[in-house]
Amino acid sequence: MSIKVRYFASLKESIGRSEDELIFTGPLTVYDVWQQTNPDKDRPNQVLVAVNMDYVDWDNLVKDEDEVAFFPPVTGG
Amino acid sequence: MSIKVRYFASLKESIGRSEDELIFTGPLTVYDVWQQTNPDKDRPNQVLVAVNMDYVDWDNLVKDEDEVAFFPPVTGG
Amino acid sequence: MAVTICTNPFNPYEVLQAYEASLLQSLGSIGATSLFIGTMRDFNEGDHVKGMTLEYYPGMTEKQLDKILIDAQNQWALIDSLVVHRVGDIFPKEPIVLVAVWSSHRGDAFDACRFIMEALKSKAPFWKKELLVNQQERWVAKNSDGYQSS
Amino acid sequence: MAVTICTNPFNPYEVLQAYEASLLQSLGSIGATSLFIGTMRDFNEGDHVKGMTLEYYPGMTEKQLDKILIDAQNQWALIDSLVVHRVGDIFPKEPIVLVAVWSSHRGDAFDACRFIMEALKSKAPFWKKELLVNQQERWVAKNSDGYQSS
Repeated sequence: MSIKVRYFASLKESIGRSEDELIFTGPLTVYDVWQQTNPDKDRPNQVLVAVNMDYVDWDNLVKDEDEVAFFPPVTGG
Repeated sequence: MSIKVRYFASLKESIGRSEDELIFTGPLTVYDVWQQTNPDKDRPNQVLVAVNMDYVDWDNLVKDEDEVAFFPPVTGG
Repeated sequence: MAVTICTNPFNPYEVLQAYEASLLQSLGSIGATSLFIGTMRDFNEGDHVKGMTLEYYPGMTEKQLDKILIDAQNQWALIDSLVVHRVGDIFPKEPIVLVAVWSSHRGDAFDACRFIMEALKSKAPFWKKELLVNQQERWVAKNSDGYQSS
Repeated sequence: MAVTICTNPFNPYEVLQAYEASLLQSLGSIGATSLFIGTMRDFNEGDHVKGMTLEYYPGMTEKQLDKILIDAQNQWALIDSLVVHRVGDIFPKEPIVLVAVWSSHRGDAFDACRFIMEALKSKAPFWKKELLVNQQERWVAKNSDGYQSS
């Protein structure tokens, strides 16, 4: 199974990438996605998560072809 | 001493006049003004009063050359 | 700060663009603009309304509106504010009132705009007489509370 | 109901006039229009700001804004609502966001407009990076609470 991981704004800059592709087997939470794509980095404070463009919690399960996004607090308007 | 009395909107229509000129001597409240200009009418409910274009209470004293206005609740906007 | 009473229809968006041209110097500090436009509906209290005549008290109306704007400027950190109000014969879909508030931060703009509108509704001497479709005329008795949802 | 993300400067008053032309059929039932315009200031957190880049998440941003408008339509009696938001490079005095709400009664319009603006500020994925006068760049860390006065 494969999921697309995206990073935005200051998080994208600090990670140094805007996207990852994660290939995995078995059940995986958003938090697992973070650990597998950023093994050297603790789960960051105040980072928001969306799966398929809807906000979710870090314990949300992901499935094949999901798009998972990590980003800092939003500052539009 | 002389004061100008004005009526607006539905009150003007029910009184049948838009203005009165009141000549008087001695101290006079807004309520006295109403009674002298409209001796046949009780003090109406919900009528607002202004003296020189500022809201006042019915027991406010008037003085020479004041403009006293009576009108119903406002309905602008 | 400006108060305008107009006897002819006005286009609020043209008024705003013209007024903002006069704010050019402070434009860089404006972060929030809160606007309210009140428009004449063709329906009120269960009846179709054909038109309306808005009476006012020349002199007092302007004086009270000025006071309301000064009150708002004293309560919130505002850069500028504006009220435009129609009087005379008005027809459905025409703007009746425009309230505009410019400030650095949105909380102030939202609060002040609503405050001005509610104060205008309860203190500015305007009176509406509606002309119904059946040719009957009636005075609007009282303004509703704008802090309530409908 | 419409959500627009634009990469070029927009004139909120022209946008509003064009959009209201599409509301012609319901115009007679509109009594209240509540509008908010957020504009870029040349000063933030004690520093002069020269410009700003607004990043967003294409697809998610529109999806979240749609949800916010639907939420508002479900909570208040609205006739229509609109959000326009800039992205890309923005300069001081340029509009960043326009929120517009049309309803029969002003309480609904005021409440919904502010709700939409606060929801946008906390949920719509946009991120501001400021360019300071000294050429330094910085990400804006967090939006303030718009229900507070400044």
